[in-house]
Amino acid sequence: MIAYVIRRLLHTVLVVFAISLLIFFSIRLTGDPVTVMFSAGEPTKEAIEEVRRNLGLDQPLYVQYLIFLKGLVTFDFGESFRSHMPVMDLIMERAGATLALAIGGTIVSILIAFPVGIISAVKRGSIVDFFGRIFSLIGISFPNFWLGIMLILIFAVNLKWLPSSGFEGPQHLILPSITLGMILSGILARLVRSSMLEVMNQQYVSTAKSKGISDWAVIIKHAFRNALLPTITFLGLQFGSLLGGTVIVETIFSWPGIGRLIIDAINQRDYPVIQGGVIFLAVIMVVVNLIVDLSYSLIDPRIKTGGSGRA
Amino acid sequence: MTQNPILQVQDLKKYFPIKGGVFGKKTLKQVKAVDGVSFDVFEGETFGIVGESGCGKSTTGRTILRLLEPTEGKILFQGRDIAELSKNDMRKLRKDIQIIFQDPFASLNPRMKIQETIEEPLINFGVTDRNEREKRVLEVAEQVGLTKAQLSRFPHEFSGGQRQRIGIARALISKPKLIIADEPVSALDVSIQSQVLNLMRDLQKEFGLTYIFISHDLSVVKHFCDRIGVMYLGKMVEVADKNSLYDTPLHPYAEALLSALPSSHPLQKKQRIILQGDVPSPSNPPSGCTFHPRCFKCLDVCKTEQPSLQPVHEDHLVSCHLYQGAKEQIATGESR
Amino acid sequence: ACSSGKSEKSSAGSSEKGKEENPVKDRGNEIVIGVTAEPQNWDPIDTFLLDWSTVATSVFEGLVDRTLDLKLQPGLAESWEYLDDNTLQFKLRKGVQFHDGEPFNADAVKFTFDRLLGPEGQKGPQYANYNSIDHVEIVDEYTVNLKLKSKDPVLLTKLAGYGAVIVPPKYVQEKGDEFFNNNPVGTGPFKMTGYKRDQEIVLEKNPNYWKKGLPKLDKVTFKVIPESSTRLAELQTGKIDIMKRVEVAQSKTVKESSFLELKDVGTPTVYSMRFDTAKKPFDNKQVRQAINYAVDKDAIIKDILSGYGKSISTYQSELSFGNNPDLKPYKYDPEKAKKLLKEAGVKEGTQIDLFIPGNDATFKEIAQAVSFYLEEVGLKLNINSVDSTTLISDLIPNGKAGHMYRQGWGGWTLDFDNTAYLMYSEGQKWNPSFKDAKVAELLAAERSTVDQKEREKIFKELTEVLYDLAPELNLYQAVDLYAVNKRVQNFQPPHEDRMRLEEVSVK
Amino acid sequence: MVQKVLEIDKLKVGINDDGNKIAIVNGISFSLQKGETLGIVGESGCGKSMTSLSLMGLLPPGVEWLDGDIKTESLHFKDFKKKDWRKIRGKRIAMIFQEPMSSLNPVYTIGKQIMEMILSHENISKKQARERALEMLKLVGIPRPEQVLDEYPYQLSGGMRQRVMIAIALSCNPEILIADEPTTALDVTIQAQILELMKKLQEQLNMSIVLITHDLGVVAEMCDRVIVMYAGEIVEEAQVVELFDRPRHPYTKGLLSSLPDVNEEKEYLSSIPGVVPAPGKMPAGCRFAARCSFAHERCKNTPPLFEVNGSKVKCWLYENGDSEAVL
Amino acid sequence: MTTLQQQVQEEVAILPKKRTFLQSFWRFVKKNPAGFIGILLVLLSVSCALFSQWIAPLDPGKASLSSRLSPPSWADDTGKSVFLLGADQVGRDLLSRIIYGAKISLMVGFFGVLISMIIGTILGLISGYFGKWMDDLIMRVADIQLAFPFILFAIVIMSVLGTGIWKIILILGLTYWVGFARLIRGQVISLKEQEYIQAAKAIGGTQFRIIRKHILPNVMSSILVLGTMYIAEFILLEASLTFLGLGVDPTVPSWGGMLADSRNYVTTAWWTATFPGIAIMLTVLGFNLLGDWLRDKFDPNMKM
Ligand SMILES: Nc1ncnc2c1ncn2[C@@H]1O[C@H](COP(=O)(O)OP(=O)(O)OP(=O)(O)O)[C@@H](O)[C@H]1O
Ligand SMILES: Nc1ncnc2c1ncn2[C@@H]1O[C@H](COP(=O)(O)OP(=O)(O)OP(=O)(O)O)[C@@H](O)[C@H]1O
Ligand SMILES: [Mg+2]
Ligand SMILES: [Mg+2]
Repeated sequence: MIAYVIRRLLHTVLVVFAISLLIFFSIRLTGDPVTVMFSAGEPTKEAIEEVRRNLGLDQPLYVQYLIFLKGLVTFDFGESFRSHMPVMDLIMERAGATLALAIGGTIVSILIAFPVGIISAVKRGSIVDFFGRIFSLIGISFPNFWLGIMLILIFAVNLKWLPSSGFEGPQHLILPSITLGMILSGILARLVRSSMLEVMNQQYVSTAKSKGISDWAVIIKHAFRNALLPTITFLGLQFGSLLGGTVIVETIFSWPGIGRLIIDAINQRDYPVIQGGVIFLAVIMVVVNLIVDLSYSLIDPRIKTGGSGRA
Repeated sequence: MTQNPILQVQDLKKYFPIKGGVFGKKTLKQVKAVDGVSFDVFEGETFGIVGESGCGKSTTGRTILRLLEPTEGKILFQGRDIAELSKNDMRKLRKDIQIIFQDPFASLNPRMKIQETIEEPLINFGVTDRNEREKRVLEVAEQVGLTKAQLSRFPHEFSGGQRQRIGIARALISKPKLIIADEPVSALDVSIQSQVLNLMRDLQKEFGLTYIFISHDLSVVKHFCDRIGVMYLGKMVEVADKNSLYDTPLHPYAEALLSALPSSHPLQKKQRIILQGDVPSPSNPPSGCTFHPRCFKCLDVCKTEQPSLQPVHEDHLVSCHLYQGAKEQIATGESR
Repeated sequence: ACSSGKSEKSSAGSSEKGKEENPVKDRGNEIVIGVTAEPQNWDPIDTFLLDWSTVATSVFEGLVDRTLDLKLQPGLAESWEYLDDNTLQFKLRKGVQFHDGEPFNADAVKFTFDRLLGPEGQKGPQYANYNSIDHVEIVDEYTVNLKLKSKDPVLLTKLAGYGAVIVPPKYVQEKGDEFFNNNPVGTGPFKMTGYKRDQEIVLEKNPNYWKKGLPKLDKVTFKVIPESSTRLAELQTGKIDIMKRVEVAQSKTVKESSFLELKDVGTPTVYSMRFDTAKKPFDNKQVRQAINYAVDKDAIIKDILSGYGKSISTYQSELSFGNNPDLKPYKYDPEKAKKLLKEAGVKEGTQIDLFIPGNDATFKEIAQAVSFYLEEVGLKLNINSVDSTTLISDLIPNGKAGHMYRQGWGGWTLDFDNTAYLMYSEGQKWNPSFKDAKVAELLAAERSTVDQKEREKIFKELTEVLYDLAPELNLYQAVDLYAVNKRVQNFQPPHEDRMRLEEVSVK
Repeated sequence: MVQKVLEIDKLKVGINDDGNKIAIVNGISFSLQKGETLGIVGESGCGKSMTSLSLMGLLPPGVEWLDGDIKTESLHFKDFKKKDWRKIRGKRIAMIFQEPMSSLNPVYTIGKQIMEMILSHENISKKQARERALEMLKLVGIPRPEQVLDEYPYQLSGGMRQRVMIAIALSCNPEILIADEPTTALDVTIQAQILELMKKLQEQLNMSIVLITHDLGVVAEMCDRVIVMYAGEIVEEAQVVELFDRPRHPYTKGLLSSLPDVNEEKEYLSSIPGVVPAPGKMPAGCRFAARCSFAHERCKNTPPLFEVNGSKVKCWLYENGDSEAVL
Repeated sequence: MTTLQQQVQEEVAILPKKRTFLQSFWRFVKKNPAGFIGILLVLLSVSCALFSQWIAPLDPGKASLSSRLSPPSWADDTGKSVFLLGADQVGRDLLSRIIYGAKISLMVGFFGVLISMIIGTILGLISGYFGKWMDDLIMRVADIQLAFPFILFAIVIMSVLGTGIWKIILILGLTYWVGFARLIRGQVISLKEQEYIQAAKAIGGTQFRIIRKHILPNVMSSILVLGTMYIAEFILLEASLTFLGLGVDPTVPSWGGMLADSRNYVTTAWWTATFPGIAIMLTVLGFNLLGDWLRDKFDPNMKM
């Protein structure tokens, strides 16, 4: 088990290293941060060179890369070109908002998808199934920005029930969570449904029924508990990418999340923030993956992580 | 019977590694699926392998065909060591050794027409002429009792028995010398089972085939085979002529196995030997004789020392400490 | 045309919709302003962002101040005079305090400029604007001399700019740059008491402000709301009082509301489609002129911008010093355009690549309109919408932005010098290809004098030359739209994003 | 001892596809007596499992109870609501399935799974239920029962799991145990263990067993009475000795003779040609006729179950009793 | 052995019941209402895409600023062009643009899926079939691909290769191969153990032949299912890219572009954003329903 975790972490290191290379060189293909900084004013060549020197951009690329790598090892991604704040601080500042949104979105998607998925599977082929599926698909049939704007117009502007943006009280979390949750729930409901269908064909469900316990006990305690496994995997991975930020939802709802931080950094070509942010995301993704894998054993006693079990 | 071995298996081992360690490269444990199996198969005979689930029957069969790479040991087919052949030579050799699988539902590609399935070996073995192939397919289909109309259908349109015929046709078309039949009838209904067994026997007569017949059904093995090997946990524990085995099983395991056979008539009540405990795991076999924890005739020596497969009578080999004495007698009396 | 600060009366709104209730009820003596972004960084020497000035104008002050009408007036300096060509003397205002209680005096001024011109300042983009200053001499506690390296005709304007606002020496030295970055302290009417990155900035009244009786508000909160639809929703629901950057498309909604007011103001920013004169057929003046004739700029302003834009004849706004009001924009004359194209030997159906930033929905509409106009004169326009940062920092500087590209330019000094020099002088970052001997000569001449009369003359000639050379298709001068809750009194929209809030009050 | 615990009356089970009914089990009748073991044999797909599942009200989705009834002295299963089913399942009729590997829920401990059964039928505390579960494990001869109680199914071998299944099934003292191919997936030596155990428990608890299998050896070993099914119908019903000594229906005969016998040496096995027709594609008349070497004109009509010397045979050959049929 | 009697029996058994076309059609509709709706919606958008020239009432590129933002109208009182669904920001007929937009959206979906499918399938097959270091390598590359932000990737690609619809297609294709690769890898790993693959090996098949003839056809159905779902996703992604300023040329009528660029008119000219929104929704819904149906059809228990 420990060996397994270590092995996975070593893989993470490899992936992170590869990403560091990729990110470092690819963003340097997309324009010059100093030019962006001088998008007004009177940038003489010398002034630009000066700034470039001060930011360390005049050094040979490999030297810059080595400096970046060195920082990486100590979790020091350097300072933002723009705000001159340590990148790590900028990321950590947003951890709360990001986490809140990720949790909110996940909860909404669970609230929608689990009942819909379960009922659809249990009543497979019925009218309930039909409408359940259509309903869960609606969420993924709209572009997310459109969905977000519509929710704002309906619930904030017209009905005046909820605030439309910002990161303040819990009520501010509702609309962005619904937007994210609707999108997620489409896929999730589908997954729940198909896992449930699979599980309900299993012999042990018949066994449970043959014990004379109630239908819902069979469905929830026996079928659903087993159908949870692929669902948890999906949710875990999805949660990982939510932590990485969902730029559009964050933008629409003025949510100070990591996604927006990175997108703004990309727009400003703020190299340290892009690099730090992307590496941070990569690590989050891999770690979440790992946690998801490890958490299997909580739900399914059969899975002892170790040996050849790597997805 | 002319004693001309077509296949000699010598000390064959197949271990499956259980990977672990930091880079997943270190082998933590091994499943000793086949652990030092030796036997000869003679031309034209049917050699049966019986044993409980997981004892390594299929693995033995597949290793002989090198569908699995052997860990150790020699497999001499007509004197040539298969284990040494290059991949490509092995591929060519498969013309001569064929296999029929247990599950007629899983062993046919669901998306290939029967015609294509049966034809495939010919393509692989370089028969380029389409008409020639078509002719051969028709020929072999007729031999196994399939009609021309059926050739253009897909497997799901066939019953289990018919599918097994398709599998047999596929194995036959390259005119092999040896066919390994891995539980060819255990997935079939009784009434269909006899159809297939009869067909296999017909074909054996017609083409002088040699079979290795793997099964866990003792009555079927008795009916179909000439000589039988009993496997337990990756090892051959007894090899004998069928009558000799069924009349006087020597190994306690074989004895228990035969006694566990359900009776064929309600009034014929047998004295059963009920074995205690379960089949142990091949990744962690017991010390000494691997059967000793379940053995009802267990001696002290069994717990520590591995017996080896030795002849007790002519054509009756057993791997058990009980027959240590007998073995010595033979060893002095016979010169083999 | 609209003059600055004039507000549109909502004519239809009240009668059509009836009176909606103003959703802002008990906010007290404070306002909330919705802005698109914030600069992340409050250090004045580190920024060039308009978003910085929107907020920081209320926090920091310079020696020189620019009124909402863009007139220079005394700021922290009561007066100034050129002692000689290279010495500019300032008399400082007395009794001014920084928000932390530190006194404002000559030391602060010297510290500010030492910092700006020293290693700290050289890391940021502002340094370049002030490198005509050599150093600052303290004469006495309230008198300083700026020693100049070279003549700088627009220095005074620049001193009203971001980089030259005065910062508190003790505070900066003691707390360090990073702390200052996040907790700025100046002498302005408001002090920053709260800052949540990318969320909000809270300003509170500076009770010791040197202008008596000001500011009127107790508190101003800036909320960062990047998406315009959301910003409008916040305004409609009363969560904010002032919305910065109303899209033209949204103007109708604002006008129809009974409790909102739309305010528009001309900005120094002008939008053009600039030609890459190195590329055929745009190396030919006739072609460039033809395109100027082919496009009906007035129609674009009227229909797409709903009138919120002003026509321009050269690449500068009417607010710019050097603007030549005698020049009238090229008339819409497709026949003439066709003729010119024919003369230039441009074939019917010639393909032209236009690059525009993908995030500007309004300009996309304009680009399409231009495309139709060009089609009428037989040219085929391919619109490439690209990442705006890539466009400005990579494609344009490297001449990879097709035959035409959109560029907006503010000319922050409000002097054509800035724009003309950067756009038409050879080798400049944003001038990939244009060169002309006459233009170069005029630019050099303009820079060698501080005599504004003389410069005006030079600019007049320069604009005429440029008008004829037509290095760009000049489209319009931008008009900024602000939407304001009617409870807010005295809010005048700024020409250049620098909101002045000290006079603002609420009903 | 002739006390009927269950009577199946013209049971018809099938697929109802848009009112287009296809019978899988086509009107079968039989009864089960107290303490007896009734074997049901027949080829794969002939409806054995559907019959047993309808006794539990556990027909899979898509398969419906079309007609007929199942009765005990006081109950008509036909009128059952969901709740009524729940009351008899496990309590009066319990079931074990073919696949011990997948019959237990992988995520719950053995103890929990046994206790669930007990708790849902009896009003006792968890602690008591746990003790009962332990008792049951001991009863079915599981080694180290205390530990096994807290282990998960994956930690047990197939034979042990089947024992656990038996323990679950018997934990509420059902009158009837339905065993649907309980040993098919097990090794011969383990099969012997399980069969032995079932025999022992039946004697101890005096319950009735319906044993479904396609292994005639198992039938010979275990059963008192046998029902032979073919294509959804009962073709023969007889005491077990009678069936083996004097199989009457041509299908039964074929079945018996196609089995290889360890004690007998033959070169070829006799075999029944052809395959079982698929449900919905049943020929009119006798369903076995197409494969039957005795088939003649009469077989175009469906034969009734003729009673012959205490056995029942669905074949025209026995229209006039045994005599005529001995050909 | 096999009697004639038996053969006749089998022939009969295998013949399906005869139904008229209408009967079987009605049966299908009743059994799979969702699938039917899905197919209908997909057919609708595909025919819009294929036959836009003939279906569209007006030229989607023809604009006049004078008809800018005309509301939807049926009446033809002035003899001018009638905009059934209104006109857009530059005065083009919305209905015609939506019809033409189907072409772009479906192109993005179809070709994007094609590219990712080809890459993903090849890599997934290699990874699953050969295993070992190749598997490790490919799966690590997949991890990297997943951890690399999509938008940044889009910006990088566009700044190297330029913009345009084909670049968007390329970006989607190069990003989403991972989904296919993982799906196929998983399936291949379990397929490899299937007896018919073993059989194919036993009868002397080369590896290439086994992959091509035995493995590929058997993963095809899952590929198809995922493909339809990705088509839906790509159509939405094109819209999101436009929202972020990385979309296609605005003269090109694309649903995503229409929707993203008209979001500020939602309250003042509702039709500009509503109708493209509905078009996207219906098409995406159609593909999703189609995908669901295909999945149920091929394998009721397929997991994602
Ligand atoms: N690919 C493999 N990897 C690891 N272990 C394997 C593999 N294949 C087989 N084994 C193990 O090897 C042992 C022998 O398996 P094998 O399939 O040969 O048994 P068998 O005698 O054919 O059983 P059955 O009667 O169930 O077919 C089993 O314990 C099995 O779990
Ligand atoms: N859920 C279902 N829907 C439709 N038909 C079914 C369903 N389950 C089983 N059947 C059909 O019902 C028939 C009888 O099935 P059943 O399981 O009772 O056979 P069986 O005699 O138990 O066979 P086996 O020995 O293989 O278990 C088969 O032809 C089968 O195809
Ligand atoms: Mg096997
Ligand atoms: Mg069954």
